[in-house]
Amino acid sequence: MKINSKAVNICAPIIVIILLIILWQIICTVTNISFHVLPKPGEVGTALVENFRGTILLDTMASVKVMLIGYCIAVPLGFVIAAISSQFTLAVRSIMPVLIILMLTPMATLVPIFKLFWGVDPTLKILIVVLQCTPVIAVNSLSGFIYVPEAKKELMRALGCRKWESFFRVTVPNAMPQIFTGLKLGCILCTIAAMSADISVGQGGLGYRIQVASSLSATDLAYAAIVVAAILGVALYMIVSVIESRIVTWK
Amino acid sequence: MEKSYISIENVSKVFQTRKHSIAALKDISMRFEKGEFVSIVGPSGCGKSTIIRMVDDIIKPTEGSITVDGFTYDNNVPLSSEQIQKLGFIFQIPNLYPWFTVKENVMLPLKIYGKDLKEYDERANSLLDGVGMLEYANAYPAEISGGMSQRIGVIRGMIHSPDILMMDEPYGALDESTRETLNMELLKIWKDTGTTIIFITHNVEEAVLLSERVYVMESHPGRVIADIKIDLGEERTLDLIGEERFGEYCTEIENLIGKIELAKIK
Amino acid sequence: MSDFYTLTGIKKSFEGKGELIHVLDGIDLSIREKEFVCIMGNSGCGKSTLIKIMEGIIPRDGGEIIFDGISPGKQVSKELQKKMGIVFQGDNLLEWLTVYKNVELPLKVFGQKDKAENKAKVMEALELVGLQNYWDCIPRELSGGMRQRTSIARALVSDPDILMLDQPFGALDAITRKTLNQELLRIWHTTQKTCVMITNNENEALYLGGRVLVMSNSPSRIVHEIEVPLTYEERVNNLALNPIYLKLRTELARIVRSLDTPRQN
Amino acid sequence: MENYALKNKPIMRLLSTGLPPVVLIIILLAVWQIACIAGNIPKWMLARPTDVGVALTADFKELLPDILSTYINIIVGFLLAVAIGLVIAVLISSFSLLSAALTPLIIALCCIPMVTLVPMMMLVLGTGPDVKIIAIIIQAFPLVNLNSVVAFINVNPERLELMKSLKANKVQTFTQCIFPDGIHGVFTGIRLASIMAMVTGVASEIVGGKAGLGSRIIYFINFSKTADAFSCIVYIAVLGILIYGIISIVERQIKW
Repeated sequence: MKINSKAVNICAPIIVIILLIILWQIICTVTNISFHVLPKPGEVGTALVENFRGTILLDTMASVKVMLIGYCIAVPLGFVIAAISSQFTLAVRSIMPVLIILMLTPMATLVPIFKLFWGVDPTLKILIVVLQCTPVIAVNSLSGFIYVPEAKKELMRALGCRKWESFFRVTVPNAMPQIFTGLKLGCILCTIAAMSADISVGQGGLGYRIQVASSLSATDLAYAAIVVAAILGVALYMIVSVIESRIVTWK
Repeated sequence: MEKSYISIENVSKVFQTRKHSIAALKDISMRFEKGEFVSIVGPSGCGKSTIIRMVDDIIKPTEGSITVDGFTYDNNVPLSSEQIQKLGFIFQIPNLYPWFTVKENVMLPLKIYGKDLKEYDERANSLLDGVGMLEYANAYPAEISGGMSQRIGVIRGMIHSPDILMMDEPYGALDESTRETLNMELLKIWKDTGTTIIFITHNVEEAVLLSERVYVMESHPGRVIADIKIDLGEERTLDLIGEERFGEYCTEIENLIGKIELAKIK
Repeated sequence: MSDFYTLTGIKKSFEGKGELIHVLDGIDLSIREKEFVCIMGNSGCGKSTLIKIMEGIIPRDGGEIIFDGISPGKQVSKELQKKMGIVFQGDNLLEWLTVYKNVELPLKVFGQKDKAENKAKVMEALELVGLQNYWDCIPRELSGGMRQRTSIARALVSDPDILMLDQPFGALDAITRKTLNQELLRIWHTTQKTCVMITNNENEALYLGGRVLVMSNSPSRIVHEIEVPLTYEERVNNLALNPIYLKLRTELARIVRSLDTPRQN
Repeated sequence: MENYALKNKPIMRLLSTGLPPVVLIIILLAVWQIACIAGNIPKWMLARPTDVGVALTADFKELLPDILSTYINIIVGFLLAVAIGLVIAVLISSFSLLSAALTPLIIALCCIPMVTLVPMMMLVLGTGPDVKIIAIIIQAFPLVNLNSVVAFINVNPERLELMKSLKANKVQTFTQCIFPDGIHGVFTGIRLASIMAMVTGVASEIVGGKAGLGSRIIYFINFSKTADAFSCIVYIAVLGILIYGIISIVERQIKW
């Protein structure tokens, strides 16, 4: 008989997570791997609870600040770049490849160089996040703006619509699914960029905490920070997906 | 009375959706003799496409039974490959696979049935030539027009020379002149091969022109409301359209389908 | 009655693979006010191009348009576009807008801000096509017939002087098509708008049209014209048995078939 | 207005697509050069394009082992990610229970920054290249998987119905209909995975690796050889263009 699919969709993943934790527990106990290499889930749990008030909360706040500010700059910036360049065919043909190259170049490589320029400064992390997310959002939005069905362009021409009005009435809504692909990718890259910037630049943040904890072989604290970083990444992705399901209702 | 070649006995079908269940077909009984050309006509949503999908064993009925050439379909007994190859299905949208050439599309059923393709190569070429499509054998579906892909869809349905040909509004999307040429081609194929043809269409004129018998159906829920014998003689040609009796059959069927008020359109 | 809309010597050619393809080669036609004219022709004869030129969607290479006494420049001007209601080949609705917002679109684009007035106009147009209680559905939730009726409502909302339809029912099944034909005739009869419709279906052209023009294959011109002297009452009740209609239909079928064989389709 | 004579000669077409981006890049480099000279920014702080050009040719030999190590690690990691992503996608799209259980986890997996795990993995696996490869695989395979599953599930219903009417078995249906129909969705996934592979690969090198261009950048910066550091970034960007370019070329071979 067909299990009610709603229930299956919720508890199946939970069951799998529980199985993974049990597996993790079994590996640790069976191979009695040393604490410094792979702590038991229980130990990570306790480390998370103990240190939550103190270090982990502070680092989380620092990382969240960097991620959100960086992301909230990258989204409009990417959108505007795509919007302006979509109006001129020459601009599209020249800017798109450059954006793709920027998208493919990991911005973490610039961290050591910028450190020379600015010294060790937290705003550097925000710059890295912006540089990593903007190209992805711009590329996806632009490819959404370029492809507008011919019939819809004709509709706007038939109504004698001005360029920018038809851009906002037809081109943007039509490109919404593509824009959200860029936004979801952006938030994945945002987490990665923020964490690697933390590790290279230091000055607080979850990435930095992981680096320090692992060098002091306080691996339970390090894993606790990793779990929080993972939750941050997933949370940001979920928020963007929920917003998408609200806006893109017609697909 | 002796069972006919294909018989559908008091079949009903209820589609379950999350919110509610739709009674698509209610107590349908139909029979088709061997080598007969029968059309099924009715408004969209009367379940005619569901019926031929049941004969082709794609959809299972909720109640009632379907017997084809003496074999009654049974939910847990899969059809033997010999029975499967008796059935040929032709879709409204030709849906040729763009990743195969025209000829590969035509040979697809043989590949699925595990036949030796070389054996049928000659037959494929002669069928393609029959409709003037041999020169397009190695072309890709993207390069041919709507009318041409419809012809390929028909040939694909009959490449394994099935005994029964089920056609779901094959020429619905074509303009008048192409549809008429393809109708004549279909009649020629039907005469040469003697296959049993079940022809679904919206177009009353097309049904009257082509078939020996017309089942008329109504929607909400799908029910058979008439089984009309069309005797306009063996030779069916396009100039039949102007004739008096042809017009009468069309009006009779159109009135049967009835004045559909505005709110009821699907 | 004065000629309301006249085209003289309309020419149009497109760039094919490296050379120019002439599609329209001097189209002349004139439409009187409140008249329903159907234009027929084989696929590829340029009838869609012609109506897109009349709608001001694509520029014409040569020839003159005189619309209600004014002759627009190369590009049909914005004021004239306000006077035209256009129904496209596909229903061409904006999937993300509700039926109400789709129908309201022309009013918004023409800058009519007054909410209450817009609401009245939109609901009136929706009542005309019988979709008043579907106003908050989105196109995905509607059937093909209902979507096309929404686009007819959208064309009527700005109370245009002329209605232009480019094979509006081409993609619909025969029975929905017949019903929408009946409805379009009723709307034309009640609103007395001038209508120009492109179609490839002979029955539809004779059922709706006061005059049926037939275009030759490209480079095309208007080669035949059939007057359809049937009143609204005659058209509405069982036209299929009307002798004039049957005679005209066989004649129109003969004309369309007599056009030299079109490209292999 | 594009004049059509230009369009259909192949060299002209290549020029008309290749030229604009190259011109833009040259302009950007010129602006960068002038800004450095005008603002007389010291060489160690921000290298000038000309110095980077010199550095590119000068230490190519010296950097070769690092270039090879980064290129091989990222390419191997990327290819494995594509393979794993595809295999799991095939499994998921044929068993709906598996999809309900694994898909949410895979979505979560692709949001987790693998770069944070690099220090941990190094404790276990040492500082060899396999840490980077594993990080790339875990970060990149979900994107291939998710896009492929979406493509396989949303197969064109009419084409699927043809397979049903021919009573094709699961394998035939997949090879003849589902996979070819979803191939473009798979390539979208592969393109996105290449971005993740590049970002994660280089980030792991910077965060902890010993060999590879990422760590060489830090080495050069410590000796304030900024020009050489930039040359490493150029080599990394070239790898990105290579992978992305090859994917697009392969996808263009698909006729449908």
